[in-house]
Amino acid sequence: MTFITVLITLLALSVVTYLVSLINNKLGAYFTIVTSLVTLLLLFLLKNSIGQLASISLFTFKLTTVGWYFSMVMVVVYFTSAFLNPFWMKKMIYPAAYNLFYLVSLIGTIGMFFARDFITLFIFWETVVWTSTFIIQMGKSRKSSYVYYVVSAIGSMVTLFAMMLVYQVSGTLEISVAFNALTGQPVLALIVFFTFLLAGLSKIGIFPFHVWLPMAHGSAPHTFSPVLSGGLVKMGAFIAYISVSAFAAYEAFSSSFTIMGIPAPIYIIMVLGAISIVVGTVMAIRQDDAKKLLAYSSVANGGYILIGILLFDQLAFAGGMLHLVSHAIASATAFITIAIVAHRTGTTKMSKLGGMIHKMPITYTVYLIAIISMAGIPPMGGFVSKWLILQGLADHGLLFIAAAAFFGSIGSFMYVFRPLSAVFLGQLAPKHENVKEASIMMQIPMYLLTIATLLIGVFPKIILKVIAGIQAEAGIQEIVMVGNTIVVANGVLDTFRVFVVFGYGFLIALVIFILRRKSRRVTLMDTYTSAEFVHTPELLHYSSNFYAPFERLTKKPYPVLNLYEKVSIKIKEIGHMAESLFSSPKPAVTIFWIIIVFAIFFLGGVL
Amino acid sequence: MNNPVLLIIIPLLLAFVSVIIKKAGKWILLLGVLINTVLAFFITTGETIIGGFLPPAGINLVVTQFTLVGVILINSLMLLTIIMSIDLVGKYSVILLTALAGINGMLLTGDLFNLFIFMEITVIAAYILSAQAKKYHHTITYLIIGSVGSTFYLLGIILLYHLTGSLNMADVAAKLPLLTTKELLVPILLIFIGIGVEVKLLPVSGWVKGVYAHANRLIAPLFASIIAGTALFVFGKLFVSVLPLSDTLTMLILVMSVMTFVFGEFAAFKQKQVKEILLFSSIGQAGLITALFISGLVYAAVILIISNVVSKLIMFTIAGAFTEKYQTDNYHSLSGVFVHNKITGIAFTIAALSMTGIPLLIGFYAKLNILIGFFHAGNYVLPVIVLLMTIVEGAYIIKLLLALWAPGKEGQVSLESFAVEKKQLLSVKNTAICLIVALVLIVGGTLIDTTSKIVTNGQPLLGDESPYFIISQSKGGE
Amino acid sequence: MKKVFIGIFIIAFTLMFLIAMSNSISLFTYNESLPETNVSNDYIHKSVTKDSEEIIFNETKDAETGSANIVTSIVVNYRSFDTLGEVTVLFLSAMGVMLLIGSSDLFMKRKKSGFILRTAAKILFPVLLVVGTYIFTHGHLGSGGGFPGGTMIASSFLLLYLADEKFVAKIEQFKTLLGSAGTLYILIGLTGLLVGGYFLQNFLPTGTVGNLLSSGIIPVVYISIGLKVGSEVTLIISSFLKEEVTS
Amino acid sequence: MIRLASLLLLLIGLYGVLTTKNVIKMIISINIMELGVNIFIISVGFITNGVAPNLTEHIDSSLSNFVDPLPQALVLTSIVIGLGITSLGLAFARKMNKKYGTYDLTMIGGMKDE
Amino acid sequence: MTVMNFVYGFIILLAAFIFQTTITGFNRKVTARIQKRYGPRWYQQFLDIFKALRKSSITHGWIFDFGVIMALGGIMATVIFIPVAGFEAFPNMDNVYIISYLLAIGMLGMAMSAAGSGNPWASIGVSRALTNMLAYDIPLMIVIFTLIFAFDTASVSEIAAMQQGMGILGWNAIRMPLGGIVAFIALFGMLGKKPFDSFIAPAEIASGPMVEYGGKHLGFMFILHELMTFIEVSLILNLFFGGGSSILVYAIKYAILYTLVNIISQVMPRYKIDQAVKFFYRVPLVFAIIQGLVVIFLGWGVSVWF
Repeated sequence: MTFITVLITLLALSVVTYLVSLINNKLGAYFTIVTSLVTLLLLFLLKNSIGQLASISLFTFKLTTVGWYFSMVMVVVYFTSAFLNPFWMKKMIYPAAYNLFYLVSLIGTIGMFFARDFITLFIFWETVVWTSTFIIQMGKSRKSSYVYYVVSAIGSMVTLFAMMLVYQVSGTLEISVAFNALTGQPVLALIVFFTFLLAGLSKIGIFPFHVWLPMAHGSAPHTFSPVLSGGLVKMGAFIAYISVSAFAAYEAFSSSFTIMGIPAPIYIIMVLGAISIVVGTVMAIRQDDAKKLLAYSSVANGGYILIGILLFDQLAFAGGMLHLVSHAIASATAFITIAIVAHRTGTTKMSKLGGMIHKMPITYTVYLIAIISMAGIPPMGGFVSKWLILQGLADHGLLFIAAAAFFGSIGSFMYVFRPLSAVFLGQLAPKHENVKEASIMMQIPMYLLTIATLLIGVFPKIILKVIAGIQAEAGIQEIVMVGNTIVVANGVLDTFRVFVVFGYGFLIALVIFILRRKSRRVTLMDTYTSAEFVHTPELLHYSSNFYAPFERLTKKPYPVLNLYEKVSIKIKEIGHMAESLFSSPKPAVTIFWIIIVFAIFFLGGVL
Repeated sequence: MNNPVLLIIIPLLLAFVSVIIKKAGKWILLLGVLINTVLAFFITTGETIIGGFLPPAGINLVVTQFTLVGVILINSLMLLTIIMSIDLVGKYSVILLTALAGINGMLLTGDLFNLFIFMEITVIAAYILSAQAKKYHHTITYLIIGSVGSTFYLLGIILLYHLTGSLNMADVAAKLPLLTTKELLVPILLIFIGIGVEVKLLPVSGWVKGVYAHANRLIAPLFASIIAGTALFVFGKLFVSVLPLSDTLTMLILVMSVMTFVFGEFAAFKQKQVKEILLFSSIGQAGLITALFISGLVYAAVILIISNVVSKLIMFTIAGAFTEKYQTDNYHSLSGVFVHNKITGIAFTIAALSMTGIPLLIGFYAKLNILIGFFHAGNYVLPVIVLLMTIVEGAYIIKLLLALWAPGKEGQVSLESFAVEKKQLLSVKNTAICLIVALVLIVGGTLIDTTSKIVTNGQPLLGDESPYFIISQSKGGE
Repeated sequence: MKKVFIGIFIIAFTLMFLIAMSNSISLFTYNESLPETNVSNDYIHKSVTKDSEEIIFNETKDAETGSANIVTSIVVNYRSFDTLGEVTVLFLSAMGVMLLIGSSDLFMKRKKSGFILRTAAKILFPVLLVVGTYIFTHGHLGSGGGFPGGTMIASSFLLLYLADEKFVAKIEQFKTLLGSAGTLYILIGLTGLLVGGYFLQNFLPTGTVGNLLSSGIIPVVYISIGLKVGSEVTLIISSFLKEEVTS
Repeated sequence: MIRLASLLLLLIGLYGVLTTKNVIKMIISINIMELGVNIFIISVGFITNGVAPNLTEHIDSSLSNFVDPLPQALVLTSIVIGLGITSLGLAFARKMNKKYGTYDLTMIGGMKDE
Repeated sequence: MTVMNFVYGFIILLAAFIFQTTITGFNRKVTARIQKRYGPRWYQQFLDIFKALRKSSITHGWIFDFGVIMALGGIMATVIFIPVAGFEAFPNMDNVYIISYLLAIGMLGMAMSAAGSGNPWASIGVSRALTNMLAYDIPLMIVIFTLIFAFDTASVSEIAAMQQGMGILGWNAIRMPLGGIVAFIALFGMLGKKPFDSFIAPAEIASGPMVEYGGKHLGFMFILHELMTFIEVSLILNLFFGGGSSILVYAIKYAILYTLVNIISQVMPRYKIDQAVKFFYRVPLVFAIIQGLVVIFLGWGVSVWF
């Protein structure tokens, strides 16, 4: 079962899906679910053929554990959010094209993770970029997919420059070999490091390049947002992994001066990651649209992943990789649940929603578990990875980055709780009276993802074993697992025991609660309002500008977006100047320029 | 009977004959274009003498691999353009036939003065064709700039004749290195300005906006892909194999072409009309191609010309159809036009994406070669500019595509009802041709080895030794 | 003020232009004899293919071109491809002009011309015709040839237009003449290709330099060019006189 | 000396194109330029006390000091091209005048591309 | 993970509850004394709790109950993990981050049930509580981070053990004075004592999240409050004030620390929530960072005495 057959089958299935969805959209959408399931199984079977080389016409591939790990995460996210496709077929202008692009971008990601040479990596990367650009445009705003394309284009073009520079210096395009040629020149290594990493940073949504993330995730079609923030953000992490493992950044910059023990260039990128955590958290707390809020949380978590991977040691690297999985699953679940709410009520604006728990209890519990993991609270997966990252940072003594990490994790309590209380809890508006629970088809992905979060949370051994494999492959010290406890330099974590003790505590509380007298059921409107009789549920529901005091504190920070707009206006001015200078209806202007050119050349030639 | 002279003579003969017969001009034109394309595939590299007199005295037609690619490309594109807009030809069949003869003459001739005459034929045909848009003041501007340019070019050739004593390109190329750069400065400069007009380099491309912006579905692709392509091939032939450039001159010309490239792209970024975006982007691309020729990367330049010329053909035909059917090509008022004619949309999108260099399209292969070529030549500044401009180009192309594909205001999910009212953009035949040509872009981009084999079949183009991207070379240790 | 600025600008440019030109050519001195490397030596001695040092008027038989006027030998024989291109240029501009303003078939009203012009035109018209035909038939002997001859014919028709306000040249016939002359020229070239292996090859015997039927295809070609140029220029003139069609 | 004069003619033509707004004047100055270039071409082939390149009874041998014939052939072509361009230019000018009622290019510039 | 661990856990739970409730009882008398009155009996706190548990109460839906149970469950789990003077129910499970993040489960449960009650006062209270947490937690976490870096271990009992032996000089609060100050101030924030208790302000937002609670829900809240106080005070005690060598010493230090905090908080006004955030992000944050840099770069305070 070589990797090429997997790619070919996926390609064939996606074409079949396109043809089917031309005939009947809904059936085509179901085909996307089937195809992603088939890919998941095929990829899983590839587990034991790691290290196999494969090549077809222009592309060469190499099956690595890290590639397998990333693509498994990606396919899981694609598979689970495919379940929503059938319900959005009517809402899109080009449903058939949507199904095709959905699967082609999946092929793009998988191909990219297993790429062996730069050209394959770049080609699959660009396929993902332009397919997702055309998907995002089917959502609410064209501007966001335009900004998305421009920022990714900046990233990928700069990376192409780095790739070609390395190809010129080393003579070979193979990723693992090409970077060794840089050991000689430190200056060249510096240029290549920053330029190569740029595409990754723009895709994860690190500070200066995070501009597109809230716009694109916020306004993409609801069924593609989980893929965007759960899956596609991870492609950037892969580039960060390459820059640390294949590029061997630590050896290349061992000579340059170090800050707190980390070589300067890597430290700069980590500071960028820290800033994006802070910016992501602050902006997430302010948002009123649930999807934009979750998008900003992806910016913040992207920062965690980047810091984890860049530290490239036993602890933080494992934390980063684990956070990658737990964030992918948690944010995919969160987006799916918000999509279901949007499907039922038509809006994701928190100020317009409320009391969904009464109508959609299952969706509520799934969302609760997802945000527990996203905020990094113990029994769920998010905690384990944050714990590892924080321990890693403590090992290295990186104070400022740790401060940003703490701000991120505490801040995440705030912004994850906001949708919980504004959308699900509180008063149910009369207009949402006839909202029904999510249909069976929608509940399947929710259950799968919740079980996955719980599993990672309580038994992280499954994932950490694979991460240990990756660490061995990358040549760094592996994470040590004794039974179910993670043994680390300054501490030990046995997640199963934490879960059991929490269960024990919960049991005691439950026993006390049941022993006491039953309490009388009262409607939500019957609350203590200190003699102010309010009869309209909307007024009694506190959901708009939830963190008003905090928002007053953080007046709008300098929005980076209009930095991009300033640049584009500047380009337009130059363009206008060029057009008015040279192409005017009077020929005299052109003749004038001919004389000027003649003069310049003559003076240039003579001197 | 694969004598290249026939490529020039047959259209000319048909032109004269069609004046006599006076009716069914369209079919004679189609016949001429068909014969030419078939013939183009049969000619082989080599030299044919006209009138039996050896080159320095007589005129000869030189067919190198570089010219062969040019001839095949331009003739087949002419065939496509004519087939696609056969209904608009009307009275212009004679002019088009003569223009075809002029274009083939420009590509094939090995004599400087002969090149001047064939350039005149093509340019005059272009003046007449550009008059069909009834914007006579633009045509007059074009005529005046064109004639000033050709006068300068003529002066340049005569100076070369005075210095070297012969008009044949190979002969002149042999004698020029013996002369001092001071003597050579003025003739090369004059020739550069003369050719620059046709190649649309910035200071002398004042006429382009007026002429291209109002051309219809037949004339626009004719100008943008066929005449532009020929001018670029001629520029390449002249400045790579004939005129020796001193380094200060190379630097000056390089600065000018990069300036054209940058200003062209920026101006395209600003435009609102589809055709104006495309024409400024073609000015920009012309700047880049001249920069490639000047720095000796002929293979990369040829691939870029092919990718540019083919995608411009499709895009200008469809842009022409916009004005034809919707009377405007401002892409804001055309929002969602592709909702109704999807296949045309797909062809337009493939061509547009090939221009921005999305992988698996020939545009990407061209960009790859440009980067490898510049790095090999040790020039690290130009690739940076090329990549930045690709971003700008990608920006305005995507903005254009999004406006055309997804109707509806910001913040609204785009629905079919927001799109502009339903009209059939191109006839079924034209849509099919557009799609097939677009597929050529894809095939050209994926099967890279076959493309490079077809374009070079072994010999380096015009002696350009710099490496170009072949899959086998990049495979690394298997 | 603008005029002054442009004036200074142009003067400065002229000085610079002249200095630049003087680098590559000497503005004031001319060379005494043709430099050896120059290609024209072969034209003069007609020694491009056959090597002959000296051509004597009325004596050398079947030289390369056989035409006494060396410029004509260049125009029609050595570089006849240029002339073919040249003729197409004129053909193209004639077609263009006719397309643009010649499409309507009614003429602009012309005033009645003066008595002297009307009578003089009647006398001069045939004289011009005869001189024109003489010029383009004797192209290979004396100076002149297809182009000046053709324009002479056209000016004769112009004279008629000026003189007689009701005169209308037969446009259609001129067009057919135009087409057939052009086709004749190309057919000669093609026969040269079939017979001699090169396009526009001089396959007829060139005879002795100097007498009328001497230099192969040159007179034939020059006659066709003369007719072609004459008809083209006449058409251009007549289309200028045509009414404006507001299409 | 003739070369200097021809180049000056060229520059006068260039000045003409640069300053006029009227199209007819522009075409006339284009003609002056063409004239300048043609005279220059002839002057390139000039040989002091050379003879016209025409074998006649008096100058019967090809060894006599002929003037360079090639430029004269080129001038022939260049003059005809000049004719072609001028006739086309005038045709366009007439059409423009009929459509916009003026020969002044700048006036039309105002009505951008209606 | 034997049954004995669970039994020890239950014992700690019970001991913690009884010990802390008596301390609260005493402190209610101390507060009264400050306000020139005698104050209730020392076991008044027990009576209030058991009275509340006996009364019947209303419920606003299943999330209202589930939230309260989850809150108390989480807090009980955290208490089990707290090392008291070297005695731990579950050996080497007392990692600082586990404790601080398990605490968050309790907070989340309470917040969920408060928001579930549908009363706007509750939601405002929750939003203030979370903002308050953001305020006090960052400086505290930075100082704890410095401790972990200094002592190369994140387990609370080991840090407490390292401070033994030198008497008062061994305390971290003395070795890292700035860190000690920050921890002490953060304790006020954690406990929700006077200057930072805007999220349960009785007058402004009708005691915030607890507005809808009555009967056994109120009883749960009291137990929850007691246990959280125990966790927070013992955490700061272990980390900064040397933790007790024996249980008795631990109890005395604990009582003194808690009463000190209570006394100070009686005379404090109440910060608005954004003033609290501004307060914490000015002086305490700067102190924490200085302390961090000092420890990381200069290494003082780690082994300054021996």
